[in-house]
Amino acid sequence: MDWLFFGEISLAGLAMGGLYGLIGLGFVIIYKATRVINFAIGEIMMFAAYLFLAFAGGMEMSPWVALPLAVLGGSVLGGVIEKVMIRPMLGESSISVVMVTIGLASILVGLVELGWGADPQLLPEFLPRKPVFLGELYLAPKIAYGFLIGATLLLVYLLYFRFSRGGVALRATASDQAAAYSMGINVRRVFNLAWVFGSLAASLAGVLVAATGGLSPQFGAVGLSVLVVVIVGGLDSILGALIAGLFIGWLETVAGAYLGGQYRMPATFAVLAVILVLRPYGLFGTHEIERV
Amino acid sequence: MFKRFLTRGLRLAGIGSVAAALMTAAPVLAQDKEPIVFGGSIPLSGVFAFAGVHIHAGLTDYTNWINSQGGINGHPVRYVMEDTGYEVDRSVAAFKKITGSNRVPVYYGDSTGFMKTIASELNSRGTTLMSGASFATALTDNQTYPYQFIPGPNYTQMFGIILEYIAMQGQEGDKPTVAFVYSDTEFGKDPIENGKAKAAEMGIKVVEEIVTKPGSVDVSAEVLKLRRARPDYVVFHGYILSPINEFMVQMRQMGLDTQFMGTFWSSDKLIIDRMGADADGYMGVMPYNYYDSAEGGPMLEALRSQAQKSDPDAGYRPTAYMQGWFNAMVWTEVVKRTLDAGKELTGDNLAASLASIQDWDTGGIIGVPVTVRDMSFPVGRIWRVNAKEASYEPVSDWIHLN
Amino acid sequence: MRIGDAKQSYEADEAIWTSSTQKFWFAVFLLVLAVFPFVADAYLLYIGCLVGIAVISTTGLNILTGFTGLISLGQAGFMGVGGYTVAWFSLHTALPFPLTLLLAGLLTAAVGILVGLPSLRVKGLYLAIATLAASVFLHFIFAEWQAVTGGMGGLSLPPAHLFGLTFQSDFEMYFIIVPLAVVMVLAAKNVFRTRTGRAFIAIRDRDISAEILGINLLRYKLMSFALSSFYAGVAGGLFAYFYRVVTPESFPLSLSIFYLAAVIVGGMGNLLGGILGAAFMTLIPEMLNLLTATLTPFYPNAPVFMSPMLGIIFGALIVGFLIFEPNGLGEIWQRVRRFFRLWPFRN
Amino acid sequence: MILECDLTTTQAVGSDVGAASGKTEHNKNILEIHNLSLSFGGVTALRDVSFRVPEQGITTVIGPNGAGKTSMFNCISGFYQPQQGSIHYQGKPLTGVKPPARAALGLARTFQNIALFRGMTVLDNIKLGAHVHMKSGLLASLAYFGPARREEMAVRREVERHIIDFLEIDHIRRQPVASLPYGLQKRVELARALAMRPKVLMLDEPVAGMNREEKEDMARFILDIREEWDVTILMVEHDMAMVMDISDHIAVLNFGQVIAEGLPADVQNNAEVIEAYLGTRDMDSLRHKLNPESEVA
Repeated sequence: MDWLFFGEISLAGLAMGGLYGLIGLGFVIIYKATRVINFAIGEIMMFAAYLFLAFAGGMEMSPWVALPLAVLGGSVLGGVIEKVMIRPMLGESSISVVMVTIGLASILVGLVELGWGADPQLLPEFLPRKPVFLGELYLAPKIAYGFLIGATLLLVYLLYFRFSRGGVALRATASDQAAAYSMGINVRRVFNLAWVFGSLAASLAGVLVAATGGLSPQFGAVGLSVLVVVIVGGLDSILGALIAGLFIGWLETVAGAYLGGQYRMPATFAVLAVILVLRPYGLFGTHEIERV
Repeated sequence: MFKRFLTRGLRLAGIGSVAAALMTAAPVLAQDKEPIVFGGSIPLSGVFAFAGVHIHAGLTDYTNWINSQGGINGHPVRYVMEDTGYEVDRSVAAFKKITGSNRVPVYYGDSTGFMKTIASELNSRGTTLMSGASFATALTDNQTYPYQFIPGPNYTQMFGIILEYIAMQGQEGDKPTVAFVYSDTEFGKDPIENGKAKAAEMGIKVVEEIVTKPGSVDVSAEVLKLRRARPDYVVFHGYILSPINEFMVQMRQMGLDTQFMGTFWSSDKLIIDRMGADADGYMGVMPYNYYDSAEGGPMLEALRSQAQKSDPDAGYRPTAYMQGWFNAMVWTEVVKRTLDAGKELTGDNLAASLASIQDWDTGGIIGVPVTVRDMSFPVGRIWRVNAKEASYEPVSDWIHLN
Repeated sequence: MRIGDAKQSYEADEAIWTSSTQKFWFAVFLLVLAVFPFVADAYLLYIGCLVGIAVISTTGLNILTGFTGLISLGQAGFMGVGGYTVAWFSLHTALPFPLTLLLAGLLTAAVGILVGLPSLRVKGLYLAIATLAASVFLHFIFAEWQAVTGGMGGLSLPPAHLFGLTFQSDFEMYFIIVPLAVVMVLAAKNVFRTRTGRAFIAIRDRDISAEILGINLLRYKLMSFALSSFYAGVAGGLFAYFYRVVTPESFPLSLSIFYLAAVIVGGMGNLLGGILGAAFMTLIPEMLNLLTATLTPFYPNAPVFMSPMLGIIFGALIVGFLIFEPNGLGEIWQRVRRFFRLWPFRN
Repeated sequence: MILECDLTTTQAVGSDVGAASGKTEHNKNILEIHNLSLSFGGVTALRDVSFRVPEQGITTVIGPNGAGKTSMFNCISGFYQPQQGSIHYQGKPLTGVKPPARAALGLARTFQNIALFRGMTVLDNIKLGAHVHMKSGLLASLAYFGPARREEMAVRREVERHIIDFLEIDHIRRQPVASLPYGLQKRVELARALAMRPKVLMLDEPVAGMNREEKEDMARFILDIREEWDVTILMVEHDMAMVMDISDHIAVLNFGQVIAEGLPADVQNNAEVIEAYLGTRDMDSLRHKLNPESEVA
């Protein structure tokens, strides 16, 4: 066995997994606060990446201006989605709400095709091209720097949720909606904030992923991998999303490298199936007690 | 971006206005003869739309041109199409609708899936000859698909042309090595088995074989595999753009001097437009001359002037446009031969006319006279990207497989 | 309340059509279905067959998702199992189509039971994701099990046959698809007149209480999966006979979402709604094409700008129905009927 | 006819508690709970609970909110698995018997927060109760005509004659349950439990949230059911007036433990019970006790 090769593959996988963790975080924030499973997260990522393309490519802004703008655009989109589509569904069955997000995904794809056409696109380069070596291990620069940017946002998020007022409100709402409400927390605002923050994480990840792999209206399919991540980690566990993100990213890449690209999805979905049978609420998720 | 969006809209408006004009223009040209209908399931939307709009433009412009030349033996040509979204069931619906209300001797199919699906219906009708966007190897099987042909080499033949080119580049006794990178789709897997057999036959070693999803995927791990296999040539198949760019950029970052090549749909100018300087040196196999190539010929000139006339702002026309035009050219030739022989326009007669094509001069669309073999045109040429000129330049002679 | 609909017997009271007016209109409907292929052109006939297949599949998904409350993203995969089963038996045996379709249904039901097994432990969205995993695995099998499925290239199969007759054209296939659709919808209707159907609905409404009231959850959830996949398998089998080609790309995830959308737009837990939803969703692209054709003379690049609209309309329908009309077309239909029953005395 | 008979019973019970309960005290116990303990995580819901349910009687479990009464029911239904102890039904342990099987054995119940199936009509809800006594499988259901229809019609006849008429709900049988007022919903739930042909009918707060008239109706139905259906009734109820009126046997739960068990009169005078109810620990039940009419769901 070529351990150097294995090391490099693993590193590439983990770097990608870091981005999965970031998207997973966006997913979990929304789920924790609002109990909505957002099947459109891949399309929100895509939308932000197209915004970046518009700002940095079409309008020829500096990528470092375009990136925050695109991410901001993605978060605004999240907030609008919550207001327009999710809020009217309060109290409906979770199946219905999920279907709303599936419908939303289709709408976003249509809008993107309308605005940018169906052609495949490449984002303007904004990450350094110099190869990155960790000891002897080679790592593609895009994913290395992508990982760093993603990890930074992740850190900021974790600190924010730990210490800020908004973070506390979010956590309180997540743990007990009724109690949070009675404590004077504006639960509706928190719902909206959760969508904004969740979409923000997804948007940044979207731009970074599109920067490495390219962009097209089919980009949203990456959401499937994220779904695996959050189910394996546990829908309501931030830690779970991060660990599962790294693991799934690694597994996908290793399976792809050693077995072939057609094994990437089956490999991760096999893990998903095992988790569903053994620990349906995920590795780190909370098991809810049912009552009659 | 808004500017580009706008120009794109205008360009498309141009295509459309021609299509509309055609409805009214055709009867004027009619010389009291029954029009000949070119039918088409065209993917104006969906994953293949980037090509579909240009295929549509190519077919439209050709129709206008041939009508300006007096049609086919005095029969005016009418092009009737419907958007399919690149979905098989909608393509079939379009076929039924168009063939239901017209007599359609020739038809454009938008995907291999559609071509295979419609085959049984086509065979039992025996009225229509079909070609289209697909270069699938399977369609050259005349037993199963007697009424379908390929407007160029099939994918296996494209691999053959590429491998012949590669073999020619080897120093004496020292054959280059090659790696195949293809997408996990029907399209992607089409020529791989045959390609490996052909390589083995020619003594070219396939040192690595990589399957990926098409489109936006992270390929860092696959690049690492190629880094170890160190092929002299990497042949891409089953992609439009991504992840070809990422393979090329990352492998060059590693300091590898691998030569990258691709088949028809991976050899559009889109690659240069999107990748810029990174595309330099990329090679593709192409059966038609590029719109902006230095080559000439009466038909190529006609194409250029017609394209210019229909949309003066469009400038360069992509390979999909050439492909659409060439399809219509072959249809015209086949219909003409059948009419000249005094035969009815049936599937069998049209197929026989197609099979009779030998050393046909395409007027510069293809640089050499072509001969139909097994319902395909097994000819092509290797082109290389000159990023500075933003164009493909020929690096080989025309290779005509036997 | 209608006059004179008091019933003499419980049998009459529990019939599907409780008034002679209803019976009359159903007879008219059947007559229209029977006459349709003789008057329709090739295009309409093709669309008619497509709607028939969609009705069967939507009814199956409605049983599982609409009536039993188990959301499934695996419908396309299940249809694929049915399609490949029919293709394989047609290529390797001389079985006539009723048998191959039955085998397709049964094999798919077996796969459905297997996929449904986690349903006791996992619920709601987790189950949806389990079915998603199933569809990923099924797609992988279709693409990779070369010897049986023909790999990515798929399988081409001979036409359906029975007693020496072959069913090849759309006209001939219509007489397999549509009667089968009618029978299968009626059979589903029957299920919901009996204890089995009540158990499904009870599980959807309150699964824990249902269990305490004597309903074996696993048994009935699996039964619902089996029944639903049987319908999907038959629909997939018809799909195979209809197109005579099956490839892994014939059954993409988007098809599963299409059927879910048909169930939602039609009305979850409403069989009639499901039929309306299936027809409506199948016809949308065609209606859009029609609109595009109408617009093109005035607005020449209509095709290019109208095409992405399909995705937007598709999504907007899902979202719009869920928010504004959660009971779907079925409910709208009821309203229209009520209106006409009372008209002109009330408006 | 029914009306007459139950009014007299109520009065009799009301005036002389001892006489009403006396006749059932010798009967053997249909349900015996032995040393039952149940906890969720660190929270103990039931601690070493034992009591018995005499056959053919009306046994009521009372106790303040959160005393573990509903948990008790859930253990008997088989929905919760107690960590310790056993439940004997007709002399046999129920350990390991799944909820649906318990229903088939004759353990029927209603729920504290009405658990009707909102997507079904009243009639279908009631018929669902007969589920365990029906046999049609999937194939018979698909075909309908034949065994399935025969069975459905038999159940329909039974439900119409013995339950819908009896509980006076014929006028609503076609209505979806969601549209019914609270009191009627409770009655439909009772009807559904009766369709299960119970041997033990477990009623979880059957009159909670009802007005006086509805409560009286419900009490009358309960007594009639006991008389006409040969059923043992096990009930959880807060309404002390009604409990004392119709119960033959009472068990008092507090903080997951049985603190008293016996005839209504005995329990009423038990010091610990008075402490539990009148002590300041549970304002809620005190309010119920002092002013039972004001209770709202």
